[in-house]
Amino acid sequence: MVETIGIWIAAILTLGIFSFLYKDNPFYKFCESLFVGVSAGYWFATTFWQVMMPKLVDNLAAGRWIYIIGGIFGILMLLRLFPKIGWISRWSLALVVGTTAGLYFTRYLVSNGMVQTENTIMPIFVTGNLPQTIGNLVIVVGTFCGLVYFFFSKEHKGTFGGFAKVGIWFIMVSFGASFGYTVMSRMSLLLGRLDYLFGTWLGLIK
Amino acid sequence: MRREVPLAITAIVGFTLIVVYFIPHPPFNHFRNFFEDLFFIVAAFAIWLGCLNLLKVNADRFYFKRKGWPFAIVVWFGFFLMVIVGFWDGRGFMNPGTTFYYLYDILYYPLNATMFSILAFFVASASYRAFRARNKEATMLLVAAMVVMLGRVPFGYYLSSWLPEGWRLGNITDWVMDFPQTAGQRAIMIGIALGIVSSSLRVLLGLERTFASGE
Amino acid sequence: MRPRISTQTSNKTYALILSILILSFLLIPIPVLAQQDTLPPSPPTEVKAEDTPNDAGGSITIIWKKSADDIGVVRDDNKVKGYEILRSTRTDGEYELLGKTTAGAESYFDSHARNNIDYFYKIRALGLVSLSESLPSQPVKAKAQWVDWSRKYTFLLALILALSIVYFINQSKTGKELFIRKIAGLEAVTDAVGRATEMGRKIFYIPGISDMDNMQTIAGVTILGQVAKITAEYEAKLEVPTSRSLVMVSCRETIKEAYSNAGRPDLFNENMVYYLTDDQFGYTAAVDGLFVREKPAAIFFQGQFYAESLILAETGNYVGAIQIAGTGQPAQLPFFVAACDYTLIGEELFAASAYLSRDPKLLGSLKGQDVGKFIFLFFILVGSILLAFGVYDLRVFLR
Amino acid sequence: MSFLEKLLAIDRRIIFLFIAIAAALPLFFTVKLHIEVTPIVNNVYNALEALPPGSKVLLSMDYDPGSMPELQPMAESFLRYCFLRDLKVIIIGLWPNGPIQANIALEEVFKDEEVKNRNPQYGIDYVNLGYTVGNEVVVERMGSDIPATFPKDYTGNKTEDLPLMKGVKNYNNIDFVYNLSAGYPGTYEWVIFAVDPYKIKLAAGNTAVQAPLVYPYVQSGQLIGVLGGMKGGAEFEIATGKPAKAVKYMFSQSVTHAVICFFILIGNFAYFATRKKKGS
Repeated sequence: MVETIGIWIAAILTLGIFSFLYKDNPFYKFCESLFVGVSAGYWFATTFWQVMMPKLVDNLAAGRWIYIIGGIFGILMLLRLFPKIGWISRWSLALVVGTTAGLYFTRYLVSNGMVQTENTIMPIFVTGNLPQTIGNLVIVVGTFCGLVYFFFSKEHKGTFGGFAKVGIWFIMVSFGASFGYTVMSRMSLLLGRLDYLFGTWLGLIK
Repeated sequence: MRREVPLAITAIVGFTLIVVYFIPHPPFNHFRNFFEDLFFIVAAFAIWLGCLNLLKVNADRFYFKRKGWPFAIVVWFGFFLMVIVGFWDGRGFMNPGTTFYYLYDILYYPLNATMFSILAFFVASASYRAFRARNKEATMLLVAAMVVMLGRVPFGYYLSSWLPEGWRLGNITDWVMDFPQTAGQRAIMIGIALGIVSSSLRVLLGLERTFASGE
Repeated sequence: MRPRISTQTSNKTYALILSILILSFLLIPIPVLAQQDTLPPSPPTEVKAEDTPNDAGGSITIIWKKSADDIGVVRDDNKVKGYEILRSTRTDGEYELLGKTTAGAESYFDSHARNNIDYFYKIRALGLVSLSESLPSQPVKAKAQWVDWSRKYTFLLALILALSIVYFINQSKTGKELFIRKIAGLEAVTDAVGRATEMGRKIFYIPGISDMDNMQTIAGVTILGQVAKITAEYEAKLEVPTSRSLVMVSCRETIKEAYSNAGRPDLFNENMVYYLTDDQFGYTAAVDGLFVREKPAAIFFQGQFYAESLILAETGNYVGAIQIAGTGQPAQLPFFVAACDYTLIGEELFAASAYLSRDPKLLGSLKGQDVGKFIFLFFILVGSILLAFGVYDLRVFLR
Repeated sequence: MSFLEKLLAIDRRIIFLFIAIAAALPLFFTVKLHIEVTPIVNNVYNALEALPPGSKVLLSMDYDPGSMPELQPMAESFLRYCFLRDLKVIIIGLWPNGPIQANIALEEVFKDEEVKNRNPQYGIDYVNLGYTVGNEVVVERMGSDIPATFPKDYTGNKTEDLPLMKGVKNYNNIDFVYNLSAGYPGTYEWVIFAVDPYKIKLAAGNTAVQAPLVYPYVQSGQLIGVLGGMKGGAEFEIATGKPAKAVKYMFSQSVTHAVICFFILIGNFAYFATRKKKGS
């Protein structure tokens, strides 16, 4: 019984969101507002039980008082809700920004810069495997030319301009692949919902 | 105070994390662990801040009777429903069989999943009405997109099964994905990485102050 | 009902065959098991423990040669079922069990060591019921290293990058002109605005749905300044619907400044910029409606975009507007390229905003990043050639 | 207005209806399709096969119901595979929805007869350490201390007291990491903050939107392989010999792709035909 009611509610909400396709309407707005509220509530409860309790409360209860600093910074963050003293929240924000900036500085350079370059340089010729050999060559040429396209200190003219032109072709092929994959993604999500409506709700699909 | 303290905190924390990457010796690693633990707690409060802010905005919307004010009640209702049930269920609130789990299944899941699925419809209509081979670049993009779309599903196999093994749509798609696609993607990746490196550096040196100033 | 009878008969036959089979299987392993049981597996040898390099201590790497009876895979016929790692602080003292690993393994990380204490390790090979122990290892201490030498080239490259960014920012601050190449999308702005003026229709500028703390939104607002300058000159009608109130304020200031710089402060009007709603799809629906009603001649999308990019660009294309887009969001770029006339791709958006704003910190960073790109381009080109001819492997500098 | 122009000016709601039918209709038919396992998915399968039973595998669930049709089948097929191969699973979530999605997947997997026979025990065969806030910093912190990053599991048991977590201090004690990702934080963060600094073995299942972005990591060896979208999930199901949900949807998926390609072709044809007429 409870399960059936649940399925009906879920199905009606699904239709509510789908109604946006016809027109923006109050039913859609209702579903959307409900989602905003429910997801915020979900985050709030989850953060309480799985972060605040083990990381702050339990530590303090065990007498590790140093974690009170985290609590203080956290409370300062909440002061943003009060415009007059909201500026104090920047202290906590600074901690967040500093942590990510400090980590990003080295890590992105290594993983997305150095390691990528390292693996673009490779023994190109693979004896007996023509597609692989051509492919390797394509990776070297494509990465080089693509990077030339994003080089802003020189006008795209002559040979250099030619490289940039080839570069943009490779970037376009990447975008094409992304495009195809994105379509695939969106369609999968739609199939999931339709399967719910026709299968789980109406029981038409076995 | 308003400006200097945040900039100092950013610099101290950030540079410690850079130093510890190269010098793993104590005490730097202890500092890193401590800063990261603080980060978690502050980040949790930041999520709460987002939630509370949402409540505040909707309370204002309701109080001042702004456009769509009745929906503010729905937001509040949804929020407190999940929070109260979540607290009531206690630490095992995510276990199958709890009320929280049930509400997740009948509210959060369908709403969230459907939100994203409506984009399928817009992709369809845009592919009919907007995606044009208007120039050489767009043409290359669309051709690559169609090859990938057909090559990635079983349909492509049947479409090209008359071709010799290794030259079918699936194989071509694999080749496109593994080589030209990877090359283009990598060029973008390296470019963005350098952008991130430089903006991180600006933040740490206090040159980028958008977060630390103004409101 | 007949089929059921026949099934029953055949069931009996099957049952008979099956029981014979089971019995025989039960009998076969007995000698094997017996053999395995009586003798323990031969012990692992050459147990070596070393401090794990380049870390903050607390960890010891143990390696050994697997038991001679270990065939290297986890299978029922492997006499060795796994290894246990034992640790002590005295060579003949009490050994504590640290952990288990699988058959075929020849290394283990002890992540629970204290720094600067001598540890001895033994590896125990586990048979089905019996076991054998290796000789203890030489003593080893976990130590913290001062410098992670495996990262020396990273340090060098980071230093070069940081210094060049700072150098170029300073250069730019002192008023030195830094060159930036032409960006195709920007050159098309004048044409688009001109066309809108001719047709007497509006121009829409969409700065994305993120707030002013987003770099892309900031870049989008900077580019708006340039667009506004041209609309002021051409006396075209510009409209900017925003999804954040802060973005609205910034856009107003930007346009006001651009109009006064162009000598047409009279044309500026606060209502050119207005706030719709924070909500993603609410905003999308509203802007969509605007496009359909107003049929603008030109539309600009510059900033941070998510899923709404597709919906907006489609409608814009449908009403026949010239569309110029720009975003750093890789997942949205394909849709912009396919549905718009010009697109600033990723970093081009930032380059355009640096170029237009002449902000030293943006220009300097862009130049500094170009130094990084130059280094990587050099490595790819020279490294590939050197490697192809087998002269030198430049990759060692990138590890 | 010519026929083609009218065709182009068609209301988009009609196209919506069209795609809805194209997606829904094939769902009613069960068609056995030829699904080839591509090398990039095979890499993942081979890497998992190479793990000896008893190995510790970290499963990071980084998605929400918005990507459920793509990633939930992957979670289920992976968990089923691990239980049948006796790989020990440590579940975490960088997204707050991760742990509950894991519970949903586990509920489904436990219905499987073979898994039932194995009877996986919580704390011994698998644990769910829950969610913690902090995105990439979580990944980074786990490199020095996993129990400090997740002091308690999702129901509040002390992590160090769980038998499976004995001896697990950091990535050195984890044999394999499998990440199901729908965006940020996800595979990108795992590569950047765990693979390179801490040398973990990583494979991933991604939404199709994400998958092309991580291909450079596969070429460079930072990522063993990736399951891209529902098709990748279907391939993995075929590879493990247990076709399930993702395989079921492949017919519909095929049809919708064909329809989209058809739309692009006909749209462009009509566009260029009408433009040529106007030009002449």
